[in-house]
Amino acid sequence: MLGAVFVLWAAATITFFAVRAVPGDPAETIIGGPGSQAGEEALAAARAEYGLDLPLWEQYLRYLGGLLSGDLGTSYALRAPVTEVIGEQLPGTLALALTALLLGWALALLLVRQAARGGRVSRVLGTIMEVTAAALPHFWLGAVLILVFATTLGWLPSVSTPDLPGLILPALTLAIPLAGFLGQVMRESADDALASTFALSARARGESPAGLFWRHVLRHAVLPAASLSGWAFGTLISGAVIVETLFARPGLGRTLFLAVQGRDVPVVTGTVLVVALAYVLITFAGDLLEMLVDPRRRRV
Amino acid sequence: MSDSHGQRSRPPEEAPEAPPADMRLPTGPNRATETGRDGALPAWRRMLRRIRLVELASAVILLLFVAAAVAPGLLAPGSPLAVNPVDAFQPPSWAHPFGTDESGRDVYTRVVHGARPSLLIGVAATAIGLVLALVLGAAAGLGPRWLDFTAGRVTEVFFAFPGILLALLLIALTGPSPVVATIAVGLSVAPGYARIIGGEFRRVRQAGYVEAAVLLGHGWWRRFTGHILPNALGSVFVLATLGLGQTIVWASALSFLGLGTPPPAAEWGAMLAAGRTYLEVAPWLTIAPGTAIVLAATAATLLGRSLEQRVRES
Amino acid sequence: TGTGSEAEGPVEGGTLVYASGDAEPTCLDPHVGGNYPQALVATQYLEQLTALDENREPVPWLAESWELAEDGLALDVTVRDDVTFTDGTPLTSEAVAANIAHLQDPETGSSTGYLALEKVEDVEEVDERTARIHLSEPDSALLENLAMPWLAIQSPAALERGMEENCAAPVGTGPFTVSEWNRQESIVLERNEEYTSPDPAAENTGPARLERIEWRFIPEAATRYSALASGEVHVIDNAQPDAISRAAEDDAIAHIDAPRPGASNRIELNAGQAPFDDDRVRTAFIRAAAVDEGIESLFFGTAERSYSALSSIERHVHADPAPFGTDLEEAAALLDEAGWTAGDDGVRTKDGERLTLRFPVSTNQSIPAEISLFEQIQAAVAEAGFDVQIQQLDLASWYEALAKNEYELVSAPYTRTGPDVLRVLYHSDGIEPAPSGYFANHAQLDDPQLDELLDEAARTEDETERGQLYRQAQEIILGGHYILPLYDQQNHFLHRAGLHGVRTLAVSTPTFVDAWLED
Amino acid sequence: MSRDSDLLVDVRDLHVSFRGVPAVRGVSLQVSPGEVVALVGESGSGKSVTARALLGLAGGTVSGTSSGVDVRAARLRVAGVNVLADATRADGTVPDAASAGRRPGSHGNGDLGRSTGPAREREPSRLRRVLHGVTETRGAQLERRLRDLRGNRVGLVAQDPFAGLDPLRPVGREIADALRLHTGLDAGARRQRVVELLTRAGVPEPELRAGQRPGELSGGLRQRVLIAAAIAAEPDLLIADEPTTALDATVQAGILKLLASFADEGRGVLLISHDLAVVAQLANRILVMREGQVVEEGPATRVVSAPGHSYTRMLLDAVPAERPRRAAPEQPAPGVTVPGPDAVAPDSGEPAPGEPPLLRARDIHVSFRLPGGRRLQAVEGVSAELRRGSSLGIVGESGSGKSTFARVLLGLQRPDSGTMELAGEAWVPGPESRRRSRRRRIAAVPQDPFGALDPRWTVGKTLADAAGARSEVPALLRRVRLTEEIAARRPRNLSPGQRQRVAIARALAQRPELLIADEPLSSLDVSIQAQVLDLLDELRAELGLSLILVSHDLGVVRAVTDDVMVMRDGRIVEHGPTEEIFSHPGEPYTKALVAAAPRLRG
Ligand SMILES: Nc1ncnc2c1ncn2[C@@H]1O[C@H](COP(=O)(O)OP(=O)(O)OP(=O)(O)O)[C@@H](O)[C@H]1O
Ligand SMILES: Nc1ncnc2c1ncn2[C@@H]1O[C@H](COP(=O)(O)OP(=O)(O)OP(=O)(O)O)[C@@H](O)[C@H]1O
Ligand SMILES: [Mg+2]
Ligand SMILES: [Mg+2]
Repeated sequence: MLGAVFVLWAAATITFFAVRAVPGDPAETIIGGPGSQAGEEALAAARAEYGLDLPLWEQYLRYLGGLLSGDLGTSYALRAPVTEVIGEQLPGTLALALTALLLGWALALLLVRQAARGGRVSRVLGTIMEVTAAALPHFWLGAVLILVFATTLGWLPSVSTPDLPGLILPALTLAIPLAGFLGQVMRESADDALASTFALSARARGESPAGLFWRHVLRHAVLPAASLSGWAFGTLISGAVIVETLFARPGLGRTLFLAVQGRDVPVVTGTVLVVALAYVLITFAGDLLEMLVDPRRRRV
Repeated sequence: MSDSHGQRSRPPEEAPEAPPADMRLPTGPNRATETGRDGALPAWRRMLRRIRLVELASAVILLLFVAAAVAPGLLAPGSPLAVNPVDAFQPPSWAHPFGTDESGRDVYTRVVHGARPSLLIGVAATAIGLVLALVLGAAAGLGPRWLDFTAGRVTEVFFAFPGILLALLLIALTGPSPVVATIAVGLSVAPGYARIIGGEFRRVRQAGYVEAAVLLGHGWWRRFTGHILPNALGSVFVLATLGLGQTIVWASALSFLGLGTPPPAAEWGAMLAAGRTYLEVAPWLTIAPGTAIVLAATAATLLGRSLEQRVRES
Repeated sequence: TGTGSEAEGPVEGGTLVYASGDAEPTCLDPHVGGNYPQALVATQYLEQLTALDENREPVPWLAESWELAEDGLALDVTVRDDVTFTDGTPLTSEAVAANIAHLQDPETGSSTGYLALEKVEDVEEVDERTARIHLSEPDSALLENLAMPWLAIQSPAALERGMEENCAAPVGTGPFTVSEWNRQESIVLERNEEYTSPDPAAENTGPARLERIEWRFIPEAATRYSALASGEVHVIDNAQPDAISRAAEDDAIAHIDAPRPGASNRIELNAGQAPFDDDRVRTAFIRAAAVDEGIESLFFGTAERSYSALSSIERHVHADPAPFGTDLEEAAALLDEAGWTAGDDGVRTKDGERLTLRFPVSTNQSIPAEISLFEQIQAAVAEAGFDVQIQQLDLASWYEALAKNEYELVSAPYTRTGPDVLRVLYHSDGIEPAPSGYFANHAQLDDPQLDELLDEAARTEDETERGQLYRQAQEIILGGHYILPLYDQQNHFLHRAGLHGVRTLAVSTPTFVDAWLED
Repeated sequence: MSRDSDLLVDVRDLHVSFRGVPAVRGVSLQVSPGEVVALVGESGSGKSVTARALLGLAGGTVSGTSSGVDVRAARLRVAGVNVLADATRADGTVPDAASAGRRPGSHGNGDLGRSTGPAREREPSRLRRVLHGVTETRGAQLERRLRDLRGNRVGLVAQDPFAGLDPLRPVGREIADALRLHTGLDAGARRQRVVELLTRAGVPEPELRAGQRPGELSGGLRQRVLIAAAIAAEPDLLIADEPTTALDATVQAGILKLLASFADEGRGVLLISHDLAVVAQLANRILVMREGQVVEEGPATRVVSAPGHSYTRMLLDAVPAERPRRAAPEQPAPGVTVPGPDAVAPDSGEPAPGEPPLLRARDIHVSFRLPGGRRLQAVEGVSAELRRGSSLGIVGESGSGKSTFARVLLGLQRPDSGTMELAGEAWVPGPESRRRSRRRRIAAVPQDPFGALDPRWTVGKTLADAAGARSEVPALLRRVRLTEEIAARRPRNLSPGQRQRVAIARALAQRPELLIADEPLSSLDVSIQAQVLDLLDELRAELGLSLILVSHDLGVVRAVTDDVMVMRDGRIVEHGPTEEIFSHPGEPYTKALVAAAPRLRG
């Protein structure tokens, strides 16, 4: 709990100062974006309104004070409370990231399962598939998926829509590379489990290869990957920047990207805070899963 | 210290005082093969026989890439930057095996010359990520409680940052360059690696053989380098070989956002990002560098895994 | 079958889906800031006092008529009496005064509109319908400028609401009203049923035929085109060259090429510092930079080479290919003469300095084809010994690089109505950065004779005389090798062939007053 | 004997090799219903591989991971099922023409299971595997038939109790799996049956244990869980590979009774053990294996009373209980350990009167948390003292806290309370840094040697690391009766007995003053046990080595230790000089223990 608060605080602080350290005047963002031709008066007015004329440490303290009362500040560019901006964008991104996470897991399991059942050739093929999947850039994969499933086949919309069909392509775009990575991570432990004496016991008990996989190997394979859920979520957010752009999906990733580009400090820090919070929650869920699977972790 | 000494006295194939026949256990792995079907072959042929096709193929591919990185001019004598607008968007042909790009540059030449910067990004970013992760992971997985706690928090803060944000901030701070992209990508993959490595350390440190080393009075460092690291390294290895492809691709995502390796450098990620504009009119623009990335990563992974398996099974 | 073939005439109703590739505006009120994406969408719900006819002469729109004082220091604008804003406020002279005041208020943070009203001192409400604009100096560009969406007339009552509300839903007199804004996704525009003020070129006199416009933001060009091709959207802007060439083969898709007014798309050479303070080096650069073939192949024949500082649609445009011929040998000779000697790695040096040209490129402003063209120029001039360093930057960093004078080459679009844009871009006043660091004279052209010509032109109401002055000015700019014109600022729209009646207005933004959809 | 078709196991000329290295060389073996057949023999002689081959699992687990295994036989039928074709398939092996030529075809009984054109048959299967990565349809059918065999008609108790259970699953689930696979019981019934089975296998508190994971159970408990899982589906044939190595005498007796009752019900038992006493008690027939071959076979009584082969004779002679205590008790008088202050110290010269004992543990308490928050008191107020040069045995039922106590002494388990001193200096509790410099004075042989060997290190490296010099490795290996060739191997490729000897060699390598050995001999055949025991005696004599020995094998304890401590439920129930306790056990529990110890004769 305390750890989580620390993480949130540190993330917000680092972001706050980092964005401020970046060249570019936030006041310009406030009055019409970088390169605005506004006069000194306009800039001064904007600075005063957002407290940018105060010393940095005072701005920081004010920001922290705001945080404590649940106020993430006001976006420079959007002129709306950050909580509102994020509140609008979060559900879409969460839906996307979680769908992709689940899909990625499912695909990874399929890959591992496939490799666990076959001989060496299929293992090599599996590895190739996994590495290939892990090395597919989101922007390329997404474009190809659009080309195939939207433009050519017309099965799915190319522009993301709020309904399920609109979610499929973006989620797949995120899930496939993730699956490749998870699959590779799982493979290692899956191999060890397959070669173990308890697997022999299970086989000697009459367990089928499939049963062996689902009842024994899977648990061992899932462990290292489960501990990665939080991190996977993080990469999904990074990936969301690209996927949301590609599929014209409203969401946090794009908000973040645009905010960094516009030096919109409150939105960047706010988004980081939310992502950090989501990370903490998902890691917690991943740890729970891990503990569920592996009682050895419970004691530590 | 005892290593040089150890090399000499290793496989006791011809032990001076062979144990009495009735004490002998089933013979070592080499012996039967020798007397068996391979018996007549010279040693090097026997070595070759054991090399698996996968290993061979992977090694050949990697060698090619390394050759391309070291001496690109040998494989592709032309200049990767030579534009020729008249020749733009040529599909693959004998003159241009991988076609030409939007400025009429030869894609084959660019892919070959791209090996060095791309592999450098891949290797360096992965190395940055891994080293950081090893430090964090070791602290978290092995250190005393307070260090575990601190490292754990640091990792988490790291994690909580979407990797792309780190990259964007860094680039905004210093301007885009391959070095910054490499560092940014390295930093953003580090937390994931740290997590895996930390978990692996935690698993290994509870192992019986680590206890055995404690019993021998070995200090932390010796236990770490002798047992914990090598045994945790399996997964690190996987990460490293995977990282090669992944980091190149992450860097290309920065190029997609217009923040990667500055044009017109022939770097695979940047080529991918630039070529995606013409996905439909000139698919070869992305297929060629994409295949290069995948091949390099796959070959590294397959070879690495295969070698690792050998070490484990020998 | 069915209704609404071209022959049968317009159909009522329907929802048009527009996909914009531009960045989503952060404020829908184009007074605030003032960039092109704002103009695009604001055209649908806001209108201006003047419009431009096919000769780009100002003609009445919301202003019924105007009269310039003898001394050119006051302009009486009379607004129409039959127009009300969509919040019910009637259009009066007070509205004109309130809008100009709003634009000039520093709190608004207007940049484009603010600059256009530089010479306006104050607005007097002569009567209910007549506003008298007092000027500090005669301003021949004012009526042209009033046609820009960034100076659109909004309901004074709505402006009172404060910035946040006004940004979310500005109130004007346009054919549509803002009904919903789902950030990062779409803006929903509903038909204004009481619409009475179509622009002078409109064929439709009443409310728009379309019931609703869904204004979507689809930043990725390929996705945008894919959505158009599959019929998910009806219009896309920022159509990329390859998409346009493909669309030409598709009967279901039509193309509108509407170059933006103002400046042409050009590379500016920073003459304010070495090495481009030397005319010979600039000339050498231009001699070495071959662009024609690149434009042909990269733009698939959709862009035409420009030899002018002004957009080809502007009045008084002067194009001259003569200064832009290419000749590598001449380039080499010029550089030799200027003291730049060839180095070992092909890059010339002088006093130990390499002939390095920093070229910051904003990824938000340059499309991939354009960046590729820059790369080709980079390769071409390398032959002559120039070392061009293209730096791709985000917009803020890009402005930062300019403000710090860390560039030798730059390509900056500038959209505005009328040739007065030359004054903004090449008057020596434009070298001095505004407090925000912004300055428009990137070529850092500091020529008193040019300044005089541009100032004079801005004061001159007589079109012929004005034309003369601008021509002379352009001759200086082109002849001095300060810029390398490439093509008009590209502004292509693709739309489903089933959509009819799309036109563009003063700054080449599309209007859908006349538009209708076959069903 | 009964007709061939009735045989539960019918194996003729079985050969198994790993990557060309033969492990089993021409074994023939029959088991009839109602019969207990024992496989005894040297460690590493191929007993376990033979047993696994009966289930088509010679190479270990599933296809793909165990390539390089070659199984061939003239006949391999188990419970009426021809395992052979399946065995080859399930292992993913495809015999190649070259090695087929070397197949010893000495048995000309015309039932050459795999020689009837296997190459023709298997070619497509490989092709398909390449294409689909799945076993071909026919192979799948056979695999299904084999699966019905495994667990249902044949139960296997795998050898290593420490690795035989999935560390991530409650042990009750493993047993329930066997029921799920082979009976129609519903979940509730299965749960109930699991408890019954655990009870039958002698597991106390079965409900609680069923919910625990292997890591929370002592070695003996795990072994009983494995037995329970093997008998769950009431198989016709039970293959028990060293089923009692981790069990104390009383529990062992119970298990042996269980096996006997199994045979009485008309089922077959194939028992693998190095404990000749156990074998003699139970088996009808004994096969003695050595280097992959059967060197002697015959009725149990005959083999035990009149061994034909020299190796068998050697085995019998080596049984510790049959030897006089202390084969060569040159000088050492028993160094009394039990807190009798007047005890005389042994060999290492007269200790100075005030010299503290080598080891003194006082009032050690250790507890573990159980699922559900309860605490288990694993060690409860145990004290012990050990004089330099003397030896202490710890016996007691499985789960009584012996290993835990030993781990406390080693400074590996932090006690809840209590202290231990090493030669008068504080040892436990305290930071590890304070122990480090003295670590080499105490060596340990852990109960789970496999887990204690770094899988990546060769045996040679492990030993050299402990000894500090590579040059000592060959000598160390010889001392524990391993060939030098073992030095180049990794633990994974050793049989349990080989691993255990490596663990012993490592402990000796550090030249300790005190050796704490937890079941060091459990996987060793008696001949090697005897040699190792002799070695320990030797070291005690030469170097004044002190010894704490945890063992179930009362014979061994009696042979080696001066004093003995009997533990039960974490407490000491009795302690005193070994001979005294064994000949006149005071407590009823000790009495039962001593009485239950199997004897070779009588
Ligand atoms: N999977 C394997 N790969 C390689 N060699 C193996 C494998 N399994 C067993 N062996 C070798 O085969 C031989 C016989 O092993 P096995 O396990 O059958 O011995 P054992 O008679 O059961 O010995 P112990 O009494 O020690 O259990 C040994 O030399 C062992 O090292
Ligand atoms: N890490 C642990 N967590 C929970 N319970 C444990 C743990 N380790 C041991 N126990 C329990 O403590 C008790 C004593 O275990 P210990 O291993 O000391 O027994 P043992 O006497 O060595 O038995 P065996 O002869 O079977 O090896 C057992 O009930 C065991 O289940
Ligand atoms: Mg065995
Ligand atoms: Mg124990």
